[in-house]
Formats: sequence, C-alpha cells, structure tokens
Amino acid sequence: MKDLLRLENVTMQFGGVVAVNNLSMHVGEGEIVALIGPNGAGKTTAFNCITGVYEPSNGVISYDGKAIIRNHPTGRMRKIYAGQESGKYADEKILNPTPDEITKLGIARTFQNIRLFRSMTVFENVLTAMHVRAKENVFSAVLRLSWREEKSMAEDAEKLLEEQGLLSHRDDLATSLPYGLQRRLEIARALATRPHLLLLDEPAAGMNPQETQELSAFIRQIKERYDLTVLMIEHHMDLVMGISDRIYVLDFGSLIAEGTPDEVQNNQRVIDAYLGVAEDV
Amino acid sequence: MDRAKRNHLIRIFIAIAVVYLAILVLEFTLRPTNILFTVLRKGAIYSLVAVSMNLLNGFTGLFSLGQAGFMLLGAYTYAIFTMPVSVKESERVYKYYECIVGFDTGAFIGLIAAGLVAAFFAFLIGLPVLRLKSDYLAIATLGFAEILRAIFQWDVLGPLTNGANLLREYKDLTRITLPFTDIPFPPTLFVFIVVGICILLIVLLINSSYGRAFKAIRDDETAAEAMGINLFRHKELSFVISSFFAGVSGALLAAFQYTVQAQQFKSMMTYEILLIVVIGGIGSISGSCIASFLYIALSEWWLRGLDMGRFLGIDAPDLFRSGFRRLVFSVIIMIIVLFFSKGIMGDKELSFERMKGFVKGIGRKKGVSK
Amino acid sequence: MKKKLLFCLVLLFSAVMLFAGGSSEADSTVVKIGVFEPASGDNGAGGKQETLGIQYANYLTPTVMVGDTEYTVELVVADNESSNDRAATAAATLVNADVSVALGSYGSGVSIAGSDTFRIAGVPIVGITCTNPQVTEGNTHYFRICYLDPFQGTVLANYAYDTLGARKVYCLAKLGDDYSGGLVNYFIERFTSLGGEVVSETFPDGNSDFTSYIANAKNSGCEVFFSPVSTEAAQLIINQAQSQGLGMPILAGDTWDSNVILQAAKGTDVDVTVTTFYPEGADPEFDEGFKSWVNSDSARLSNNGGDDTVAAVTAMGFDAYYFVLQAIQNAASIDPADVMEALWGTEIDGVTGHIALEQVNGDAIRNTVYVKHANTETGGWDALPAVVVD
Amino acid sequence: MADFLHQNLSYFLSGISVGGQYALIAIGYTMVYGILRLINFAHGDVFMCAGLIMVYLSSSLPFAVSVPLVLIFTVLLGFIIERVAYRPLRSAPRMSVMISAIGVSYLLQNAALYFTGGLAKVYPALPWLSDSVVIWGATTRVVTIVTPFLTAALVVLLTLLIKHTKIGMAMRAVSRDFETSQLMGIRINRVISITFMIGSLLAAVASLLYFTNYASVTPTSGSMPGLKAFVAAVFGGIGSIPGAVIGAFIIGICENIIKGGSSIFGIPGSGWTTFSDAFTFAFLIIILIVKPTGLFGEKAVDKV
Repeated sequence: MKDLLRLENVTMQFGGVVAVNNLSMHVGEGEIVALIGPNGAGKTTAFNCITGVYEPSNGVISYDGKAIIRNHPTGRMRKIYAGQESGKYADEKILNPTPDEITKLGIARTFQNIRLFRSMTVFENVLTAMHVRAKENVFSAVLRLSWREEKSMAEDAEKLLEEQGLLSHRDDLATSLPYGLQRRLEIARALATRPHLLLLDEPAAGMNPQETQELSAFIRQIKERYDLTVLMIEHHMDLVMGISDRIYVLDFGSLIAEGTPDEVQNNQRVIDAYLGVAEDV
Repeated sequence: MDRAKRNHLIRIFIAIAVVYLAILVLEFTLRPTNILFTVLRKGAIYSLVAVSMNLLNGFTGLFSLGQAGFMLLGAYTYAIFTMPVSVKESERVYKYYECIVGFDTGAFIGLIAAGLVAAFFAFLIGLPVLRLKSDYLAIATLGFAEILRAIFQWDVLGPLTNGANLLREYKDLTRITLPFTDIPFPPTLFVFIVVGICILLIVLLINSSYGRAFKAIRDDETAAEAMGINLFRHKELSFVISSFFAGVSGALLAAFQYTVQAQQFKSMMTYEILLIVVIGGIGSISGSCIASFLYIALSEWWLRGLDMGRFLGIDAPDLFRSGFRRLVFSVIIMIIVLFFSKGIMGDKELSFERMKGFVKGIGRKKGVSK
Repeated sequence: MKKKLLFCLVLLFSAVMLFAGGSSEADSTVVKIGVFEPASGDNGAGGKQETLGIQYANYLTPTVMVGDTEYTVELVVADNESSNDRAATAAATLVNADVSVALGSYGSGVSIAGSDTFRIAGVPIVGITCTNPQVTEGNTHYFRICYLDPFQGTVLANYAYDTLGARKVYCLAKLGDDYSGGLVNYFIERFTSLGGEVVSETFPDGNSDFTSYIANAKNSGCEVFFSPVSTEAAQLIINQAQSQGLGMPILAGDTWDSNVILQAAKGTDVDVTVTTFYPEGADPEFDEGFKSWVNSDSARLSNNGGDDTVAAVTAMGFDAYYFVLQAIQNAASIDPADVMEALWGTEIDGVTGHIALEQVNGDAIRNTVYVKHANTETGGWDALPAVVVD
Repeated sequence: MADFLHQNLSYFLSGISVGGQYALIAIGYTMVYGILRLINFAHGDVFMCAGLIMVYLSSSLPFAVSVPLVLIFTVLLGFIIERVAYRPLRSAPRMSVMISAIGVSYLLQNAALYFTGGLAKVYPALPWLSDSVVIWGATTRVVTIVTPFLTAALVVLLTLLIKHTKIGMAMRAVSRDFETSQLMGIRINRVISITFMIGSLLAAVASLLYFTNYASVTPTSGSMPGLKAFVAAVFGGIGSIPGAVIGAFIIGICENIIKGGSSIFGIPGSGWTTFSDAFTFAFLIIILIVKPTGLFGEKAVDKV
C-alpha cells in the first residue's frame, strides 16, 4: 500500500507557542485514519497545515509521493524557533501553496464549525464546489458558450445530492437545514471537488449516538463509492474505534501514540493524556 | 419546471422590450430637452455603475470605494478617443497644450476602450490592494481613486489629458450616429441599449459558475478557498470586470454631460453610488437599477422645486431657497437608511411573482382599512 | 409591511410629481429669462451678487414690449453649484422651463460645461462675467458682455511689470479651474514676453492651507503675488498672507472685486490690487438705487455679503438684463431662435459702458479695465486710474 | 542642516500645526473604530459643524462664553448622531452602519449648505491665538505653536483616562470583545456614547485651532481634514491612539513638504503641488501593502 499523504517533522509555531511539534505521520491509499487527542492538542492546526491555511514553520508534507508543502524557519522565526529539526530542510526550496491549490491536487476538507455558503441553496453549495474542476473561462461562462459543461455540472451536483439523500432539500437555503444534514451537506460539498483524500474535522460533533452511527456507515459508504482515503479528527470514540484503520494521538502538539484502535486504546500515555495523570509531588 | 422557467424568461423579455419601445416612442414625441430624458439617461448610467459596484460589494464581498476613479478613467478615455482630430489640433479644447493623440474613433470603440483602460488599471491596482481586507481595502481603493484624479490633473500629462481643464466636443450623445450612416442615434435609447447589454452581461456572469464562486467568497473566504476557489484570482477577476463596466459607465456619463473634467470624480461620487447600491439592496441587481432611477429622479427632478421657491404648488421662496432640495434629499436618505436598512429589494430580485404578491398585499391592506 | 408602506409612498409621490411637473401651464404674455448662476460652492458669493444685479434690473423693469404686446419678464433661477458636473443639469432645468434666453454664469468653467445643453436646445445665453475665451469660441449661441482673459491678463501683466515694477511674480491658480488657470496662463504669456520671470503653482480643490504657497512665494524671491482665484480661497489667502507676513502686493482679477475681499483685508496690512469691470461711483444713480433696494430686504443684504457695497458683477448683471431685454425687443419675438438672431446686433449703453458685440464669437467690444486697490482702513475700494487699451 | 531647517521653518511649522489638528480629529476616528468597527464618515463634518457653531455663537456672545458653548454643543451633536443614526443599527450589518455614517455626513453638509446659504463664513479671530509671532525668522500665528503642545497634553490626558478610569477600562474591554463585555455587565451603549462625546470634544478643539489658522468655514471644510485624519488613523493602525497621533503628524508634515517641494528641494515646476493630497494616499497605500494593519495595528487572526 503506498502512502497518499505523508507528513515529516511538521512543526507549526505561532509566535512562541508551538501548536504542532515535529509531527510525522502517513496515510496510506484507501485507509481511514483518525487523528485524536484532547482539546487544544493541535489536531485542527495540523489539518490547516495540510490544507494550506497555515504555512508550517518547519517540515514537509507530501501528497502522492510528491512534496507539496515544505518550509524551514526563516526571518524572525529562525531566532524564536522552538521545535526540532530546524536545519533539516534549510537548503530545500520553500513550497507554500494556497488552500485552493491543495484542493486542486485532490484534497478536500470539512470544517469543525460548519462553514457552508450562507446565502446559497443546498444545490448551489454543491455546484459551487464543482467550479474548481470546470474548464470554462470567464468569457465562455458569461456568453453561455460552455452551457454543456454547466449542464453536466448541474447534473453531477444533483446526482451527488441524491446519493447523500439531500435531493429533497435541493432548493432550501443551506443554513436552514437541521444540524446533521448541514454536516452531511458539507461532506457532499467536499466530495463535489472530486477529491482522493478527504479530511473530516469532527464530523460527528454535536450528533446524538444514533446520528453518529449513521455517520459511521455513511463515511464507509462514500469511501467505497468514491474510492477515497479518509483522514479525520474526531472525539466520538465509538466512531473512531469503529471505522478507523489506524489512529494517531496528539497531545500538546506532539504525537504520543499511533497504531490500530486496539493498540491505541491500551496505550498508557493515551489514557493519561485523556484522563489526566496524577503527578508526583 | 423548465417550462415555467421559459415562460418567466419570455415575460421578462417582453417587459424589457416594452420599456425600450416606450423610450423610443418618448424620444419621438417629447421635446429632446425634456427633463425626463435627463433623468432617464443619468438614471441608466448610474444603474450601470451601481450594478458594477454591487458586483464587487454585494456579490463578491469586496468593500471597494474606487468606483469614481474607474469612471474617471473611462470618461477620459472615451473623450480622448472620440474627440475628432480636427478639434484636437485646433485651439478650442487643448488650449495650453499640444494634443499628442493623433487619431479619433467612433463612439462604440470609444466605449470599449474606456472599459478596457479602466479594467487594465484595475488589474494593476488590484495586484497590491486586493490582498487587503475589508476597511483597509476600502480606504486603499479610495486612495487610488484620489491618486488617479491627481494624475489626470497633472500638468505634465497635459498633452494627453488637457491638464486639469475640461474636455469637450467629443462624441457626446447628440453626436452619436447609427452605424455607417449620418442619422443621429436616439440618445436615450442609445444609453439604454448600452446599459442594457452591460447589465445583461453582469447578470449572466453572476448566474454562471464564476458568479457562484464570487458569492462563495463573499459568504466565507476560508470555505471558498477550501473548495478550490483561488481567492486572489477571483477577486481580481471581479475587480477587473466591475471596473470595466464602471469605465463604460464613465464613458457614458462623459457622453451624457457633454464635458468632462477630472475634478468631478471625487470620493463623494463613490459614496453616492454606494448609497444607491445600499438603498436598492446589497446583492440585488434590480434593486440597484430601481434605486438609481429613484435617486436621480428625486435629486434632479422631483425635488428641484424646493430650490426654486415653488414646490407642489406651494410658494415659499424664503423656505424653498437654494440648498433646501439637498437638505430634504439627505433627510429622505437618512430615513431610508435607518428604517429600511435592507434597502428596497433586500438581496432579492424583482419578479412578476413578487410584484403580483405585492399588488395583492396592497389590495388586502386597503380591504382591511375599509 | 414597512417595505410596502415605502413602496406606496414612492408610488404616490411619483404620481403627484408627474402631475405637478406637467401642470406648469405657460401664461401667454410671460417671457422667461433663465438665470444660470452659482448660489453655492466656491463661487456662490459672486454668483449671488451677479444674480442680485439681474433681480434689481428686473425689479426696475419687469416688462418688455414684444412687438405690440407687453410681456411680463419672469426670472427662472437655477443654481449650478459652482460645479462643472452640476452645470449640465442646472442648464437642463432652465431649458426645460422654456426660457427664451439665459444669463450667466459667474465662473467660466460652469459656463463651458453648461454651454452644450443650451446649444442643443437652441437657447441663447449671455455670459456676464465669464472671461475665459473658450466660453464663446466656436459657437453661435453663447454671447458675452465682458472683456476676455487675454485682455485682462495682458493688462494685469503690464500693471505688475510697469506700475509695480516687478520682475518676478508668483502665480497661484486653482487646479481644474478654467478661470484662474486661463487668466494665469495669459498673464504668464505677457509677463514673460515683457522679460519678467514667473513661478507658477496650483492648489487642489478643498485646500485651505495656503501657508506653504505663501512661503514658496517668499522663498523664491517673488515681488508680486498673483492669484486670481475664487473669493472663497481669496479670503483664506489674505488671512494667511497677513499672519505669515507675505510682504508683497497681491494682484488679482475681477473675481476679487467683492466685499468678501474687503472684509478680509480690513484692518490688515495686506496690499490688494484688482482689475474689474465697474468701479463703484461711476454711475451714482445706479449705485444709490441698488443700495436702497438691497437695504430694504435682509435676504438681499445677506446675498450681497452683508453690506451694500456695489460689486462690479452686480453692475454687469444689471446691464446684462437690459441687454437681453433689448434683444427681445429687437427680435419682437420670444422664440429663442429669434432672440439668438437679434442678440448679434444688439447694443445698449449700460452702467458699465457701451455694450456691443463683435461678430465672430459674440464677445463684447471692450477696451477699458478698471483698477481698484483695497483700502485696509476704511474697508472700501480706492479707484486707481483705469487702463484703456486701444 | 540648521540652515536648511531655518530656511524652511515655516513649512515645518505649518506641518506640525496641521498635523496636531489632524491628530485631534483622527483620535475620534480611531476610538470609534476601535469600539464599533465603524468608519465614522460623519466625523469630519462634526468638525465642520463645530466651526460653524463658533461662527454663529461668536457673532452675539463674547469668546469666554462662546468657546465653552461650542465644545458643549459639539459634544451634544456627537451624542445625538450616535443616538439617532448609529444606535438603531447596532445589530444591522456593518455596511448599513457605514452607509448611515455617509448619510449623516451628507445631511450635515447639506444642512450647513442650507443655513449658510452656500457662502463661506469668516471664522472669528480668537484673541491671542490668532496673533502673529516671529519665531527664528518665520512669521506665524500663536496657534501654530500652541497646537502641538495642546495636542500632546490632550493625548496624555486621554491616555490616562483610558488607562486608569473605570470608563476607560470599559472602553478597552468593549474594543477587545464587544459581546463578552456586554455579558460582563458593561453598559455598552453608555461606553459608546461617551466615546462619541470624547471624539466630538476633540474635534471641537481641533476646529478651534484649525479655523483660527484657516479662517473660513464652508459646508465642505470638514471633508478634506476629515479624510486626511482618517488616513492618519489608518496609517497609524486604526484603533490605536498613539498610532493615529503619530500618523497625523507624519501626514501633516509630509503634506507641507510636498507643497513646498519646489522651494525646499530647489526643484522648479508646478507638478508637485498637484499631488499634495494624492501623496497622502500614496503613502498610505505603501504602508498598507508593507504592513496591512498600519504602523501600530494589531494583526487579526482568522480562526478556522
């Protein structure tokens, strides 16, 4: 199994705060991998590094065998850098793509706090995400020369909605949907960019056990149907343990454990991190 | 579904055709100096610039205050392009300078050139400023508009721009002819046709995939970016397109008012357009258009009497003296802004269904009051 | 609900306005004369004084014989706000009101900007104090009863060179203002041909800090400060010249012949000399009549700048009214086209002298420029010898 | 160097004095922005109104009465504007509030236009302040010298107020986090009213100084100083009081150096002065591009 996503020594430092410290991990093609850890452990920051929202202070992220993001401490950061491996990539070229370029490569994401396009309907939300794959230019779009493409985009969007069971809400305002459906729409929207790698940021947040269970089935189902690799952040242990192939555990920005659900569940450091450890006085 | 849509489109086309026909009829029945034409022309021109600003502020969520600057570019380009060589060589306009522009073009090329020049400058200005956010973007674009105005008034560019002095005797509305003939084009119809085409293009853009990308940026930049929309490229695109149409409307304004001078394109002009956009409803094309016509009709026509001693048949020269019109006008604006903060249309568009519902609503209200 | 209310109001309002607009029925024995003048903005003060002259004349002579019928003259006043972009709409308002002929404007820029609206409507307009040559050049509908800037500029340059003995002059014009820009240009042309040297600068619209310009004039070793700008700026220049110790005479054109200047200069040691169209006292009958008319009404008094000084532009406005009245009489018609035809040959003897037009551009044939010096003690004008050019 | 300074002293004096006046106006912009995130476009016109109020009051009252009255009326005007035009829109989108500000600006200008009849009003010469003095060979007014000191004193006073009083603390809290401070029991509306009143008071003081120097008030007198002061506020990092003050002085001085460019640098030609306003903006844009939040502005981090 080849690695689709690979992080090497990724460190993200904000001023003096090291949010992610020397994180290395890999996600194989076709896997479902979970990234867990207590609040403030740096999970979302790691996501933001992968998707280009943040520029990591150090480290390399490669996708499909190719480095897509690479950085080393420069400028002011060189002085205050508190992470490890500061010299490792010093001679390499800095790669710093914007989030949209990452998306174009085939990485899509959802957000912890749902970020749908407020003013748009469910259908338009999905359609908008297809813009990235459209070949038309602005002239052909305005003059409707590429109406064929627009039509096929609309058809694809409808198909996607149908598969997600959202078709009955097609023309509703996205923000008027119930919470669970909004989550599902966000996933549908991410799928509309035709990703290979899907990053889910707490997809089950705020869901009840039944909804969580449905979500678990849903994730498996889309993984199969769209031939996806999934990396997710999640707090619901039932969900995580149920569907993940492997799990990475972060605490205070550092990786403290990795392995299969069983391995992680029995790891003392993980238990300490979650339950807190009585320190010797 | 499709059929309803088609019927809807057909009805809209009929409505528009009626408007154009009415203008043509008016043009041949009323005196050409009738104030109604002034209102219609200026209203149409302001519609275009308001819609172009709406594209930026309303649909892309970019708070830009550079509209007057791009209108200035358009107006000057148009004037310089379409001024006959004989006028340029004579002393009538370029009095203190030798004009260095040795060609002239027709009105159509002038309009396109006006848009292109404005768009080109927008492209250059956009490179640095579109990285700024909200208020900072607003003040930077406002600043660029002021800088443009100063550049156009600069002595050194006199041979091109006639310094800070007026430009005139170019192809104003009365000098525009039907293509390949000497028959004068009905001026109001000309304005309406150009404005109509431009607004149609903007509407098509907004309803295209690009338009959705713009709206996505407005709704949520981070999410839009995560969906693969290149923020900078799309912002720049919206900025350039909006400026193109601002340039065209500047050219039309120049053609409308016979003379053009950099001095008039002050930040107050941009504020005025912004007011129109907000009164019409941010994010509503038809709202912008309705608001422009109302705005122009109020300020140029209906309230004129307030300045001239006689209003609604009341004579009160001491109260209705110069300046009262603008005072009343600004009070009206404040009332609208405070009590109708969503504007006339909100972010909806005018449609027959809404109008029907509206008429019914009035009927119901009257029924109740009886 | 609110929205519906708003919509109803707008509808109602537009309906009322449409009717109100359409109901202005023309009385058959009224001839309308448009007054195209600024009542606000940079040139508001001057425009109001010019309008007063017209109104005074209208008060004295409210009727005109057109053929055998006596017509009442109705003045239609439109404020062009001293702004070139408002000029076209103000002009359109006048044209829409069916004026037979229009008068104005104070300020050359607005005159040029409004010109085409009158041209297209075929309505003649008579410039009263707009001195820039471009106003009448190349058209047949714009006439003018005052002298032109090339003439005034030459006189001023001669005055600076010969009478004041200056060899280096500081010129300050307002950016984008046809009047000051034009006059400075003609001044420079003449002054340099006399062998003098100039430093020329412009200030932008909305500027009220002239201290640096005054410092520039001082530092560059100029001997005369020439600044034929609007009275609004003039007031500030005089004020700051006093506080900065300008130390050289200020020279200006006809706009500065205003009591605004006198009030600003009173009690200072600023030395102001201006050229103008009419010196107070040249026609005592007119002066006294006007003064008592102005003093009889507080609104008139405040429009005249708060006192009863007779500004040259007022006298010019007065003459302009009689000039077009004569033209209407000559035409024996109130049709704009006939009036336009008749204007070419109209001649009158006004309070500012004999007025007749040359036949190329329709400009007045004038050869006299009056020169005045502000008396900083009395707050009045001292007449200097008039300049007559043959 | 001393020679150069001496020769061009009058430019620097003008610059410092006008900078001080801009600074007083800029504080009003920056404080309101800090709390409401609103560009108060009407602030420049409040400044103009203060000038007009002085013109009308001083025509019938002695200065000892009219000067305090001007301050009181201007503060009242600021209070009323906030109460009538901004408070009803507290929950509306930011754009609406900004439009309301533009509307108020328009209204104040047009009201001034109507009441003055469109004519420039001559500002009364305040005793002592408008006297001429000679400093190191440059003639100027007392007010020019007084302005920077008065500005500095007021800024110090204001800083003390914000640092050490209860209301100052409330202001800081509100500008940090609007919602939370509301939850903490801070009476937001009171804080905002007081902010507007302080801003208007400083604008009134600025108008006394400014119009003593440039003694003519027109309906549009406020727009240029207002715009410049606003640019100064952005320049210094909007929301920051020291930033606004420093920005204002920089802009005031630069503006006068540009106007005197031909004389100071010995470059002849009239091109320079055309750009005296435009340079202000060019300067601003350069700063914004290099440091998008101004000199002292805080960087806002988007939470994703």
